Amino acid sequence: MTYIRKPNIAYKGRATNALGLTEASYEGAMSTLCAGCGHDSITAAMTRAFFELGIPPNRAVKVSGIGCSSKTTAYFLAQSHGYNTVHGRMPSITTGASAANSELHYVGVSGDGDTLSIGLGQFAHAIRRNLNMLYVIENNGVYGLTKGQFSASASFGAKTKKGEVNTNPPIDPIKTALAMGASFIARSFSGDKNHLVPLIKAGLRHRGFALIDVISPCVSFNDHEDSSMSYKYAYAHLHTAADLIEDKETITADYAEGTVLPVTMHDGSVIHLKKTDPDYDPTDRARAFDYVMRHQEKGEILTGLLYVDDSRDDMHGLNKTVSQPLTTYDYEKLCPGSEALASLQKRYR
Amino acid sequence: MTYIRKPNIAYKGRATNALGLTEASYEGAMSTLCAGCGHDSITAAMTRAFFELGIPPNRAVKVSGIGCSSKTTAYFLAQSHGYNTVHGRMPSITTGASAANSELHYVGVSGDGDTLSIGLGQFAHAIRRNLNMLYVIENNGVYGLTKGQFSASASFGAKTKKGEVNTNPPIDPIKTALAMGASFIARSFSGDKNHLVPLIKAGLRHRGFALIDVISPCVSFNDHEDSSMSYKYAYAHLHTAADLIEDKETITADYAEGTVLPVTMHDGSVIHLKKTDPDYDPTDRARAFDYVMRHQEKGEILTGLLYVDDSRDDMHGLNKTVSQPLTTYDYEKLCPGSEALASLQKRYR
Amino acid sequence: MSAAQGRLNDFVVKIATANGTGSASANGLLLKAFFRMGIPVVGKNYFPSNIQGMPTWYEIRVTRDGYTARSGEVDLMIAMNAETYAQDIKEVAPGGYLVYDSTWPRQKTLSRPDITVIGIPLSQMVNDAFANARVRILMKNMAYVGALAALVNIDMDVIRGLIEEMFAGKPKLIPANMQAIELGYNWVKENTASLPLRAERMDKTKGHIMIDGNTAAGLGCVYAGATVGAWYPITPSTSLMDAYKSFCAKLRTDKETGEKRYIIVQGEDELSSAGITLGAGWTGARAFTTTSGPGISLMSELVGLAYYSEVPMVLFDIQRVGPSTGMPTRTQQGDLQICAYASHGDTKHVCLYPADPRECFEMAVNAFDLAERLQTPVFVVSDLDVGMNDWMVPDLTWDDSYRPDRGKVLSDAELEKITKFSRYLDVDGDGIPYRTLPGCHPKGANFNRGAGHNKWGGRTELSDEYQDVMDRLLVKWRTAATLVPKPEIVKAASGTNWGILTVGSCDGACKEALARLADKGIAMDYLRVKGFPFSAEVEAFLASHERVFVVEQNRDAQLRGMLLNETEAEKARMTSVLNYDGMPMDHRIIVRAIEDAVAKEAAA
Amino acid sequence: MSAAQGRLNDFVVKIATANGTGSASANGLLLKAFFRMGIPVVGKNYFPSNIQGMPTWYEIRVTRDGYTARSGEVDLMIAMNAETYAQDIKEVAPGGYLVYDSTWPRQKTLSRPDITVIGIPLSQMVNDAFANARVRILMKNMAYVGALAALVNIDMDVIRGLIEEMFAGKPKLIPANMQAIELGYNWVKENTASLPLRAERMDKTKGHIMIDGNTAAGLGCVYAGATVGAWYPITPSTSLMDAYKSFCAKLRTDKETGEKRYIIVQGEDELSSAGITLGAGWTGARAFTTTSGPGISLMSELVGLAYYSEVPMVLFDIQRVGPSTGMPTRTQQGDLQICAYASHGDTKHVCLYPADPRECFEMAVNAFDLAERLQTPVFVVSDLDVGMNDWMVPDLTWDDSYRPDRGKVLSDAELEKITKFSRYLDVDGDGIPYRTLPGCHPKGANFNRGAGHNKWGGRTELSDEYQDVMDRLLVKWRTAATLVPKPEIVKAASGTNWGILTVGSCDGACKEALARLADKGIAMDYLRVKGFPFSAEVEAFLASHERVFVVEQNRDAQLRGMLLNETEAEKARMTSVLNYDGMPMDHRIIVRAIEDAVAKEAAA
Ligand SMILES: Cc1ncc(C[n+]2csc(CCOP(=O)(O)OP(=O)(O)O)c2C)c(N)n1
Ligand SMILES: Cc1ncc(C[n+]2csc(CCOP(=O)(O)OP(=O)(O)O)c2C)c(N)n1
Ligand code: SF4
Ligand code: SF4
Ligand SMILES: [Mg+2]
Ligand SMILES: [Mg+2]
Repeated sequence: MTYIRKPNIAYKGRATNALGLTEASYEGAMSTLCAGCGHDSITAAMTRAFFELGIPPNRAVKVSGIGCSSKTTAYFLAQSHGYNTVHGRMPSITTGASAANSELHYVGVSGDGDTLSIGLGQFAHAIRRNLNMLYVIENNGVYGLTKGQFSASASFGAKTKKGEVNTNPPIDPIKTALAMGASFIARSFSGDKNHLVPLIKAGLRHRGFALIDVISPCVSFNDHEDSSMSYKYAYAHLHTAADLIEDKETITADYAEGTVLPVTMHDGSVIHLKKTDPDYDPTDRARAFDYVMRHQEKGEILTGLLYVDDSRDDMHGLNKTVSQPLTTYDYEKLCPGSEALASLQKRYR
Repeated sequence: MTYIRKPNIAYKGRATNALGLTEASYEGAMSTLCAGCGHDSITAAMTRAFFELGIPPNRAVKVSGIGCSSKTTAYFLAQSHGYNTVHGRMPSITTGASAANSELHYVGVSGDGDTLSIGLGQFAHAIRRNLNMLYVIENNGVYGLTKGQFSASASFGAKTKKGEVNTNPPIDPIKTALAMGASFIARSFSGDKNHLVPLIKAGLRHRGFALIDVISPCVSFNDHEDSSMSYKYAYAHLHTAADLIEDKETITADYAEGTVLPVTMHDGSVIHLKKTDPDYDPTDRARAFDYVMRHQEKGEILTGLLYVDDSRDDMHGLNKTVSQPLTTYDYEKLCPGSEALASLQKRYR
Repeated sequence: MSAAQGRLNDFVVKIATANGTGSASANGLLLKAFFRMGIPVVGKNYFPSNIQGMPTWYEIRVTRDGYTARSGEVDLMIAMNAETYAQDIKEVAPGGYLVYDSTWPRQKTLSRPDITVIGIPLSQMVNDAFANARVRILMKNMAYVGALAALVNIDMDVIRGLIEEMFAGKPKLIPANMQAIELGYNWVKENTASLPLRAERMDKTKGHIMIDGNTAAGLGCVYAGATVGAWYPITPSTSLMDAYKSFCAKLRTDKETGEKRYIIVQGEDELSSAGITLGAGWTGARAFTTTSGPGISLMSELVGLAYYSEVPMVLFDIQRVGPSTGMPTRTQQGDLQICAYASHGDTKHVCLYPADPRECFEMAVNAFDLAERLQTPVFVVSDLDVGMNDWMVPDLTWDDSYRPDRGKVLSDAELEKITKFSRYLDVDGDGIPYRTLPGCHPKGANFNRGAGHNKWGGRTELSDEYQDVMDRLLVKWRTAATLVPKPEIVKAASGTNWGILTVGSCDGACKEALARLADKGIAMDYLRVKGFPFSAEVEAFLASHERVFVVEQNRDAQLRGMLLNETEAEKARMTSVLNYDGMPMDHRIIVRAIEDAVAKEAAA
Repeated sequence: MSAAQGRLNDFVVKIATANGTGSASANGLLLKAFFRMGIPVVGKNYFPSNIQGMPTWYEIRVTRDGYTARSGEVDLMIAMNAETYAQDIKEVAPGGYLVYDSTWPRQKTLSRPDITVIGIPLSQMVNDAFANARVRILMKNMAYVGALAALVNIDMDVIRGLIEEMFAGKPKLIPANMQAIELGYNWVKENTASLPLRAERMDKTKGHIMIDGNTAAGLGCVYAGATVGAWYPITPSTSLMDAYKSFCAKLRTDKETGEKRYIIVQGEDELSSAGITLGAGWTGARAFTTTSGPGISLMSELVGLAYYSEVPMVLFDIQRVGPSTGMPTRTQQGDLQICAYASHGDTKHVCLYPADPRECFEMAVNAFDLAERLQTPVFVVSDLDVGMNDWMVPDLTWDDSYRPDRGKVLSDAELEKITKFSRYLDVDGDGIPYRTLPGCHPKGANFNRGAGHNKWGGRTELSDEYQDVMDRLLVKWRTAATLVPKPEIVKAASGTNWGILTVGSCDGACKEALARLADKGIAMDYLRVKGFPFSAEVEAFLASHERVFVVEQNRDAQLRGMLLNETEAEKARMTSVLNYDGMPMDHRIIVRAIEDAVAKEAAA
């Protein structure tokens, strides 16, 4: 990978990753979002996660829909291909991209409007196919780019700045993903980079559909008092169900019995979950659903890796596609040729 | 309601309902479906339920999408308005109809393809608005009208007649509805009219969104051996969680303690649920989800009224719409008139 | 025309700021100030698809002659945004002026000998006077208001009046704002002379209002008696439903109970909002949806269902720059053809084309009458320029004797009488069948479908039965041509067989072009299409003019294409004048095109 | 022409049965029997949108002259469906024949003096011979096969051969089927004379196959090297993806591992299948989707994204009768304009129009080359008639030297060399920019968007940068006109300045009409459009013919509209000949229209 562009001016120190790249090689264009927007913190976490995993930037692909959140794919991984598509269709376009080239790392960035309103059907069916991708919802409870209407994730009774009240119950991406059978389901908060970065890394390593619902306050339209998506509310109501422990050294006796859950990934490697609640089991879908609901009833925002099953086949596994990416297949291996054509026409006589 | 057309030839005996109508007044055109199609039994159950409830036929409205299932709205309630719309859009069109006239009884008929594939987003958002309607999915695991492709409700590993294998996990309407927050969730089987009719009646009486997922075998494309949606499979794997008890007389001591659950409807009336499993609670969403999953894991088809909450406001209640249907409102009460227009223009100077 | 001469009440001021700095209210205040001085104005907002930080511009044309388009020139640039300084200084007309914040040095390289540059230490003055950071940002806006007032001689009493209204709710803020305004005002008075660009009271705005088309259209929906609004947010249509909502909150909500005589449903997407509108229309409500290009694409299938099953619905398309996401905050007329022909198969749709906010109000009402009379979708095809910019129009008026035309809906009483109801029979020969509403007398029960049907309303796969209905829809189409609003026609003073034909927001620029051309001795007749299908007058105009310039704001000459498809006019007669760069049309483009043509004719 | 005279190898048999009774295989067998006797045939299937029980018809035209359209007349009706007996007997041409099952009495009222009615106790004979109910139903079909064989003199050895192939898998069934066939055959031989409608071996089918267009197109996708197929089931397009799937199962699946060198994704709807196709095309696969009208409406927004962000994708639209759900099992050309202009804003799309299955095969391949060369969506606009009916066409052939044209894709090696990659620069002056694929050398990294962008690929809201790209797309459009297949042109024997211009499945009927008109001394030139944008030859044909009859299968003259929009041709030259009742075009409609025109000319 010698040809990855090195940053001219090296800042943030000279720290380099396995590929000898600094974090700057994973950055993107200047953000045009509002100062303080939660989305920008997620962008930073993305940069960090790809840097730490040492994924060659040009092996990553960014796809997004439409919205402030969807714009952020331009703000990280400048050396990756990106596609800022149309509203709500990121899942299908990523499905096609992955169908064509199974080898690249696909990260889809979406918003609560982009995913839970116009894109709900595509979101659900990408889950159903266990599409091998990281799907990040930058969830702020409003339509930011269209100036603050309620989205489907706005909580019942929520008020806009202007005092309008939301009369619809929310659609919860976590419960939805649990019901649709997703194989990796996490929630985090844009304000907590240390919590978010490990989740992004785990999601990228997961084979199949990895969802991270990130609460990401909109400072322009949904960060006021009595908003349940504000920084203030989030900090006050976060409840971590299960943290990812980064370096194995720290997994020592100082964790109470049963609080550390090792999860084996398809590549044989193991990630360790530190559970705050011993009898919480992130491998039991029904119990996860129950657990999430109980905490919601208390008005808490449950974060962490809430459900994981890394044993399932992804779309290509289920389809039995050749491992070599279809885009790199020689035409000669795809075209049956003139003789085959002649013989197969016999049955049409 | 003297003007309801009486059937010329009265068959099925002379039995009449509260309106003095025979069941024939609730029938529709001849079905053009395949002989033995499960959908036709649901049509019969619809006819019976509306007849027994004594709803004036012209106060009912039938809306459907596209599919064999969606065709059935033509086969009952000939004296009601019906709209066979386009694929997957029945929920939004019914939302508009209900928005315009809150007084009519809306029944939406759909298929597993119409609802769980192309229509999933609209289905979920109709639930979210707690639209006051009965929503029936005639679920056969395939696209009947397009000749038997797998639908999103086909179980993992299911085989077509030709031996093709389904590689995708199913989307379960029940779990989906639970996750989306539906207020009335039931499942039944087209082969069991006695079970289905009371559910349809309860669904029609429910204020808000009432879902009935009816397993309805497709004899042409999905009734073969090793189909998990065949009559044979259904009969063998049905498990009733909670039955509706029609006449209150039968509610006597002969039911074990705690097995009969009275549910109060918004109109004050009470329906009685006979639970087969005492510690099953159809008013606890999380436990319902768990219960449904446990039985699915056993390959059972759980039927009955699985979740109910009749206390919630429907779309109009949430919107605070006037009770009088908007369609019948006098224009005079809607137009502010010339004086108002003159005065409100002051701020534009 | 050089900027400096005889510019009394006739000049353009453009203000360059950054998005989210609160300059909007300052700019609106300036616009209103001229208006209250009795001088006709045009306000155009060029904003980015962004919430905070990106460059944004507001352009005020002061026009004693009451033109309604942009002039295309900038006489005075208030360059508050260093980021766009280079671009802004370029745009000033020769002999024009530029004001910048001299608190910070500007790039010398960007100086222009042919304009006058005035540096005012706005930030410095404001920072000296105010402590709080956010307040400083806002007050800087007020400071340039004051400076401009002094430069072009705006009446300070008028400004004070506006400030007092603006802060009627928080009177405490009035002194600070006036102080900021005076900072700018006084600096100019003390340090520089006022400009030849001068404002002076006149009497040309009485009986007029300043309003945007979306607000007017929303109000029109209220007056039309629309009760169901279904939408999905999208720029530049959002403010239309917002307006409907706030008017209804005031005018359609029971004071005591808070009960609403309307319902607005924010759909989960445009397929949903179209479906809701269609379902409500089918059930008998006056229902509408508001969207822009991408939404129209998504609604296509349902529009086809409404056309073929003959259900009324009203769709507002506030056009923006396409294709795809395009430039959501720029204007274009790129959806003319998709609105006219949306959906697969043989479909044609009734369209109305407002040219200003007053027509938005009137056509909104008309759209519901036509949709119910014709039992078909009706598009109100507006655009960002008409919908979101500030237009001076005559007061909106209302005839209290107006009653909605609900079209051919059979009552229960009528149903009692008839023996059998047939949904798609052409009883009256106008191609319009009778319909019934859900909940009606059972005799009127009807099963509607998007699948093949015959004239009795039954399902069919028989060729002749199918074709019979399709042909009757063409009869209805011809009826529609007699019902849509007739075009606006302006005859040249002297007879001519050349004409300009246009649609919607090109109107102002065309009329200004007519005047300029007349000055140069080029006489042109004028026709502005107001509806589709085209009425007989359009056909006649085309037939009676040997050369017609078709002016529109899209790349592919979509209006011309529709004229080719739907009229007898031959191609050779029609010359396209196109502008599709996202800026509102201005007369110079039209004048240039026609002068070139004249020159060619002469050469030939 | 009367039915009875000189009908050797020139007549039409129509078989009326009920859906789901297994008659399809019997009818296919009959078609093949004629074909194997060396006689050209045309097979048309008129089936309902239903799975079981509704009426269905199969029409076999035996045509020694090798015409490819339906004749529009029925010489021999096999009326097996009592439900449609009345309609079926009406349809028989004067002097023709009708066979019915005399086991049950027919309605006497429906007799016709001008035709010969033959009652054969088919059910009775079959019921006597076979016990099982389902078997009886199937054998009744075989019985009418035998009867027809005797009536028109089909070679029984050919039939036996076909039966043996049909049941090669289950040889046990052969005797029973032959027995049933002989029941019908012998009854006719014993009880009636064979008809003047006679089949006799000839030698006109060698080097030909009988195939439907969807099968051929699916095969074309395999040969084109398409690896990603995304779809959502819809009649009449479903069989195209089914064909691709079964060919891939055979030809693209590793014998040992079972690994697939292709992937087919059944989307949850058409928005999804379009998105999948687009995403795969963007990533560098040859990807396609198959749909029909309603799907095109739903795909519009994504097609616009592909057009503007310049991503290759191939869409097969197998047209059916619209609008809306319309008649899903009837044919029409009602999507010509939506395919050409799908989506909001200024958009135009490349289209190919196959006229028969062989062209479906060839154009499928061509579509991928054009999509990648031009970096844009390409529609293969077929219809139910071409796609699902049985056509006799010359063998499909393949040039093994063919290699896909991947267009201007920069390799890593090329990227290494360049200093900076700009996505939308018109380097070559043909309007086609260079692209890179995800995963490429980082220098080629590109951020694609449907929002406004400049020629370097950056986001823009600047007028000139936006317009620059829009104008370059027009340059690309002109390039496309030089790359699409040239029209088929047939000159009349004698010179003429009248012509017929048509598209797609009208071809056969037009050519038959040309022959009939020539018989009557009316000479006409012929042009069939094969691609959009129209190539220079189309322009030339229109320019060189004073009168052109534009033949198409839709109500609104959509092809004519496109010609008006995109060529110089004047309206007055073009006369529409339209057929849109859902039945495939037949020559009589065209002949009548042109004869009328000739008459009018004479009168004038
Ligand atoms: C088809 C379509 N409909 C509507 C829009 C307008 N639109 C742009 S962004 C957006 C919502 C974005 O909300 P979300 O996904 O939550 O992103 P956020 O801005 O909140 O980060 C909408 C409705 C569009 N671009 N396309
Ligand atoms: C937009 C659109 N896409 C596809 C179709 C074709 N189509 C008709 S019915 C159907 C599926 C029906 O399946 P389901 O809803 O399960 O009904 P069923 O026939 O099984 O009762 C499809 C895909 C269509 N009519 N419209
Ligand atoms: S509007 Fe909200 S979501 Fe959008 S950039 Fe600003 S803060 Fe972020
Ligand atoms: S195909 Fe299947 S679903 Fe359709 S009518 Fe026949 S049995 Fe019923
Ligand atoms: Mg959001
Ligand atoms: Mg189904």
